[in-house]
Amino acid sequence: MTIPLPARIGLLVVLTTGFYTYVGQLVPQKEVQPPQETAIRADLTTADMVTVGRQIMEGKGLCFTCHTIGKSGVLRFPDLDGVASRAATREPGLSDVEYFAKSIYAPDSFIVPGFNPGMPVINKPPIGLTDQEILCVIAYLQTLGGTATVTLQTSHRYYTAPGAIPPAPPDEKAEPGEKLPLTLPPAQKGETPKAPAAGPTPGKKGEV
Amino acid sequence: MTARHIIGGCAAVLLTALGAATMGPTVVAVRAQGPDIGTQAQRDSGKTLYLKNCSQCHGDNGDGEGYATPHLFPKPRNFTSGKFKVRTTPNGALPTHQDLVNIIRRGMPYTSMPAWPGLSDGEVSDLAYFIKTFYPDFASAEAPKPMELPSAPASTQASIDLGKKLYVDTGCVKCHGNVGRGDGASAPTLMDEFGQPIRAANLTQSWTFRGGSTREDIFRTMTTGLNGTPMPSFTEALTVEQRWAITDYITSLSGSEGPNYRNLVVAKHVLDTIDMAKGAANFAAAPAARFPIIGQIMEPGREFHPPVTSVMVQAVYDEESIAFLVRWNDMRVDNTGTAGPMLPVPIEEEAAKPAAAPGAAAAAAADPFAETTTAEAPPSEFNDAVAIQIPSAIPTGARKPYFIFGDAQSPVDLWFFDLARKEPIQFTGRGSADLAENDTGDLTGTASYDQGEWSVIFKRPLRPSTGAAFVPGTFLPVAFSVWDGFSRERGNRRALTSWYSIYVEPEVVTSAAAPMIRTALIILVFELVVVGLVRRRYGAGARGALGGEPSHPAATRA
Amino acid sequence: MNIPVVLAILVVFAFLAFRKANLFILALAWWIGAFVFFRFGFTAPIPASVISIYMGIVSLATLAFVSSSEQRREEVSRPLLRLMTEKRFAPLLAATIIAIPALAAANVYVQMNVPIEPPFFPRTIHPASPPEITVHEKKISIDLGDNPFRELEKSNPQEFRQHVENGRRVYYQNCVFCHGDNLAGNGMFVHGLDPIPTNFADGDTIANLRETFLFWRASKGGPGLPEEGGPWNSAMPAWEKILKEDEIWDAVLFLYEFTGERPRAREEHAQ
Amino acid sequence: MNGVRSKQLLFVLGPLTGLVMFGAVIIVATFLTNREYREPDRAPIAIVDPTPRASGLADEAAAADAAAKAKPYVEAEYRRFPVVGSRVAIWAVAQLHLLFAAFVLAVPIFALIIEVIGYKTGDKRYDRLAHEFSKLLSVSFSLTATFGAFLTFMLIALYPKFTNYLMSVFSPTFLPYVLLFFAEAFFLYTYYYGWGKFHPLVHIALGAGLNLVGTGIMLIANSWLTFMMSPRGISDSGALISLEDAINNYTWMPINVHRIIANVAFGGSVAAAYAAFKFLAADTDEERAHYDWMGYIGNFVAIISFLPLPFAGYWLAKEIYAYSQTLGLTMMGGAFSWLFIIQAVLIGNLFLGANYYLWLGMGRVEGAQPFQRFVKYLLVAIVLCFMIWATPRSIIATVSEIRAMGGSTHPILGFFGVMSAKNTAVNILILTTFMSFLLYRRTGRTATVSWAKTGQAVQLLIFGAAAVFVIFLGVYGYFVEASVRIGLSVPQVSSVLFAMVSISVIDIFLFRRPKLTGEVRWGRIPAISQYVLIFIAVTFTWLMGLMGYVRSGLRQHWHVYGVIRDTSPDAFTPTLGFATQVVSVTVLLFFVLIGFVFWLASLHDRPDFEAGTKAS
Repeated sequence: MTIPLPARIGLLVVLTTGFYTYVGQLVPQKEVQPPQETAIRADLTTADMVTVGRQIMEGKGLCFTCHTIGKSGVLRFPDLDGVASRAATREPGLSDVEYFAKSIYAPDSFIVPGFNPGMPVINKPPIGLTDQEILCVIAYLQTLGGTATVTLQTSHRYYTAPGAIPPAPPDEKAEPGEKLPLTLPPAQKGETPKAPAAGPTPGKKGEV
Repeated sequence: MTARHIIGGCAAVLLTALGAATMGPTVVAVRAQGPDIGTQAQRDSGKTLYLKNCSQCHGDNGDGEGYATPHLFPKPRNFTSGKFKVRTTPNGALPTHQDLVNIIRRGMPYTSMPAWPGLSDGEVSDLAYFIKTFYPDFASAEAPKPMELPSAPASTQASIDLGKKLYVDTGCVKCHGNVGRGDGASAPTLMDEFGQPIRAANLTQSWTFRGGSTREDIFRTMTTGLNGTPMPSFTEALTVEQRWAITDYITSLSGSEGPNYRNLVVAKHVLDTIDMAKGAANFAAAPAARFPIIGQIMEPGREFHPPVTSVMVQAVYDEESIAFLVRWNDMRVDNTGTAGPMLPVPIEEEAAKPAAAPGAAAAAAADPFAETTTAEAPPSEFNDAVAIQIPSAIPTGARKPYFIFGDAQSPVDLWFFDLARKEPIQFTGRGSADLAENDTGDLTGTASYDQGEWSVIFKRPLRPSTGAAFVPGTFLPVAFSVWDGFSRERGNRRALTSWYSIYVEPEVVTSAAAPMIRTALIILVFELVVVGLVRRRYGAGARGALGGEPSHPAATRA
Repeated sequence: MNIPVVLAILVVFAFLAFRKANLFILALAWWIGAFVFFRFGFTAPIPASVISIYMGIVSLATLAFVSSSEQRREEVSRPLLRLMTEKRFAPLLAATIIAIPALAAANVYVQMNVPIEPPFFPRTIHPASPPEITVHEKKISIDLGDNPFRELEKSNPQEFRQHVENGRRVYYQNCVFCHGDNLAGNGMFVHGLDPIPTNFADGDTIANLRETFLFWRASKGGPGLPEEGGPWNSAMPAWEKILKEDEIWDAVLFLYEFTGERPRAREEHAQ
Repeated sequence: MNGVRSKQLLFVLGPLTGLVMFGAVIIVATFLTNREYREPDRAPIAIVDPTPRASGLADEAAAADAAAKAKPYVEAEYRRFPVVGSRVAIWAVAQLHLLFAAFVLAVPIFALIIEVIGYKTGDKRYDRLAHEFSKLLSVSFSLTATFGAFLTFMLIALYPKFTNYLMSVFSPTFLPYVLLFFAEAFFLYTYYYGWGKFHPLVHIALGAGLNLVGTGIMLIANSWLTFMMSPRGISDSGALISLEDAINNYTWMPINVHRIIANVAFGGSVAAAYAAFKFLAADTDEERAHYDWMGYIGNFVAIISFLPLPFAGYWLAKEIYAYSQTLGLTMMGGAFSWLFIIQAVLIGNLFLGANYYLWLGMGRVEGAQPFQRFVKYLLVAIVLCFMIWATPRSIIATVSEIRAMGGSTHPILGFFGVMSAKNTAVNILILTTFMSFLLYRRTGRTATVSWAKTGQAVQLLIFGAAAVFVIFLGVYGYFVEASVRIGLSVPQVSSVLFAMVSISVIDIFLFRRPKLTGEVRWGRIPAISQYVLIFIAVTFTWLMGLMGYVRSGLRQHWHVYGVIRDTSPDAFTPTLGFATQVVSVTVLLFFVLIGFVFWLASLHDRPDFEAGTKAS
């Protein structure tokens, strides 16, 4: 009873591919869904923003691909543990919110000593968080060693378009406009915001 | 060769250790002549150790009035009274030096007296010498002689039966209760000689015995009594054999040596619909998990020493609902007052004496065996109660609600059962100060009390109208609270567990038999094919090539 | 490394080498030896998933080695062929044929009956503190502050002793139930707690922490832990609800005094 | 004299012609595509003719227009492929196309190398080998083209919007691509059918041209797919700014180099598998000897070109990081990190298989016994490296195991999970395999040069020094910060490359005129070795499929990373288990088709039907 050669070779090929497929089944099986657009309602409280911010960091923001919380040893990226306690004093003249905003909108402008530049700009594709989403992330970051203070109305000077108005709350029907005062960012270089205040938000939801 | 050497060496070491162990008591016995109070240096060394380690509870003057005393129950020993509970000496006598050393070494389970394994033998001995200075009789009298404690006969069914009879006849039931759960008629009124309330030991939980849980320990306690407590010596009332018989009976009550605490209760699927009328019979198939209970000492209104030390939990589910059976021991039913998870507890009460029947028990303490209890303990102001707590929503990731009634972000559902009522009600908790009744009508329950044990059944739909669903094959955090009305527990003053898990075991647990047989058969067939092929090719009948390479004939081996 | 196991393996191999064992036996010994080494040779056990990867590699390598030359193939196959073909080995062969599937079936049984364990979530034991906390309406800087009574140690030892003594009282009235009489984290309620209370007497933990950190942990407790600190499982009370600020500082003094540790000094800012 | 010069001239001219043609094609194409579109000249529209018929026609047209307006044309974003879905369909077809394309590119490289060796050494065997192997070309070429066409149709049908976008960016490259395809066909058929019909040098020149054109085709196709991964030369909204930048994007060059090297290795391994098949099917010792030798050569080419492949991989990974940190970390730390454990298993198997084949091969040389005793040390080194490489970074463990380990990182294995250990392991693996080659080279020969002892000592010293240096850097990596550690792989790689080159050079001189102590008896090798060759070929193919998946899957929910988002139902990244299943199915399909190609090629050797019947 000899097996014909082509059958033997066929068997070998099937067994080999089968073995590799089997190896492939042994590793953790994780399906990565495309990020969900987190709906940010205008009436989010700061506590809600913390929760949403955490979700964004875990999901769409991809933050935990690089950053860790509460890990020590040789790190490739700064650990975010207690980051809020350092943020306010990192750069002179920047409050903690502004420091966070700057690190997210212009990540290479300040590099934590001992690390290499490498963080992508978060408000541009491929990650492309909206301004509101970034505010939520900042809210969560503030809880790491501090207390969240930002609201959806908080303004800072690093919005998507320099000199543009800060994000209007996306759902203006839910709340009358005057209840959500639009805080203008500190005017930079004497520029005055040109966009009409009631115009579309700088948030790019759905566009990317 | 090496193995033999190793075994030999081990044996030698073991023998030496055994020898040393058996010689120890002999040395002590020899020394026990005249007052055994050590040298001045030993007592001084003991004093230093005492002031650092012991005086916080036992007081600088040994009077049992240390910093911690107000919150402790049982109270720390007052060394100036000369009354020591755990001894080998006759009732009323002072302990031997070794008795003191032993108790320092081992501590007292389920009290605030810890074991001190970190101290050296010399240090423990020095401490014992120093403790003796608090009571002058140690120095003046002869060193106390230990009683003769005969070695134990084997425990038999006959001795257990005899013990059971003697247990009733001798009057143990009066304090310890019919089945030993410490729920005897006079149990609520017991007082010790210091005027403090005292509880009869729960004989079904041998691991909580203060003097140790071995048969020798139990026998010794019955022989010597516990000085200063209502527990007398039975040397006169009972013969040695009778005491061993009772010991055997008591040992048989616990069922296991330790509490075997678990961190998980498995809910089994049952085919029959859960019928509340059937009571505990619904839970015959479900394994029981014992969870440790601790006092709620985290939020104001603290309970430092809850009388309940553990709960037994079982769970089953059918197509519609899930049911929990929660059981715990309680010496008395309290259902004449109020109960509630939010009742206020004045902060002053934290340091007050533990529940006692004020002025009731002096007589009882004098004679716990009196035929008629002179003073019934007054009815309690608060009711017994129990609660099961689960998160209001199935937690994602590591984040769970705070284990004390939840927190603002993550609320919990509290299934609260005031045992004076018919049905449990549901609360939603967002912290111990923020509880709200939120009864959806989903929850039903029954409670019964028998021989010192509460059995409470909670039943709820698997998928309720609101709240977390129980999904087969998943884990859900679960926690328990127990209030003992007699101990004035209500509101935050209660006994609780931290989070444990309930696992809802899927209805069909795949049997291992089929995969086992399949695996074995596949391998067997494979083996037979291989052996068959090999035999065909290389067997006696077919001496052929060995390697089978087409290109070169392999050498055949004859 | 588990030295006895490693030694035992070495002894077995020395013995085999001394006896000039057959390659088949040697290969078997290598395989089993590798398994025993991976499974039992480490004090921190290697997870089963990794062991299976390693054993897969060892199996491949062993097979490759025994078949890598004519002589080796011959040496390995001889005992096997004899076992399978010679009559006098028939009982042994039968036993082997039955034993292997039986063992495999037993393995399947064991694999299917591992006890259920609740999910486990790791936590950061000493999470980062906030820069500042508010206790009894007073702002206390965790980063820059210090125990207000620490300086008394030098300036006024007598008053310092009083603070320590007060801390001792506070400890034994409040903390002893969990952290234990000897501060070793083994109080009478320990069996009901997870995570277990901190052991202050291990000569390591509090020596690495600043007093303000301890103050933060004591005053804000488990509910005040940041997200990563194993949220909401810790039974550490928020002592600010019960104790005064001074009492907490005193208790912190006592912890160091009793254990003989020194608190970690504040690190001077670089630059 | 004249003949030789003309030969040399031809040898130079061949590639030159190829180059010139390539350039010409590009220029023509650019010219054609850059031409402005002009309306063709037409006669002016006829003067209006006011007849009823015309108005009727106008009415009709208006009605048709209205109807058309009522149902406007909506451009489909996606269409669904039946049963398996669009993604899997595209995946499988693209994978098959790529495998055949790799094969079609690899075979000429391999054949050309062999032919040149044959020409230089005058050994007729090489020529025969090259010819025999290029028999497989024509069928595979048409299969490649078929799959390519299929792929294009599927792209247009299933992903119209995305395909339109790619066309809008890359349309100028399409014409050169097609023209090159014609050139490829020309060279391929002349190369194969002209075997032995031209002067050898002319023929070699044709081969060189074939390779050049083939590479050109690959470069263009690579520009499309690398653009999808690391787009460049476009505006924020995706409009083309510079075609040059779009082609020469971050990952283009590394992918080109990686693919060329991998193609050589792939060609070698498939040649070896072909030889193995023929060996096993052979009837005569002579045939066996020939195919044993062919398998050896194929495997040699495969493994030698495989050795630098990890370095090319590093370069690619570095460029990916350089392009986008997010992309890099998705690859190494995110969803794909476990894929590299599977890759480790495959590459470990490749190394083990290659070494094993060499050790088995020692059996065909007389007097190889003394070298056999080194085998176990080499094996131990390979096993250790393999283990380190396959140790996962984040270990899968149960709760009780984590508790027993004292945390989720193992105190010892934790060290093996990080880059320092992995780099060291792969470098040592490469060194060890190189050592196996060296040992094999020594079987049956003794060096006779006067400095033989010294030379061997120096070789050993270099080898040892390289190994020690690599390990030292690996250990050192644990004590320095990340930026330094990443840089350490460069000295590691260069020391290994230096060791390999210098040892080879010494070896060549060392064995100038060796004393032959044993003869190489081709064909005397156990059958299992041939199965190992097939196993290596399958593993190679599978590895290509797997790495293709990472490259493509890295984009996750983007068609063009950061520019065009994938909003189809297949936008999610599947599990690794599913991916390996798809890879396996395509690899099996490939081998079925390759089997068919082999069979077709073998028809050549059979006697013609008529001749056969006449003979019988």
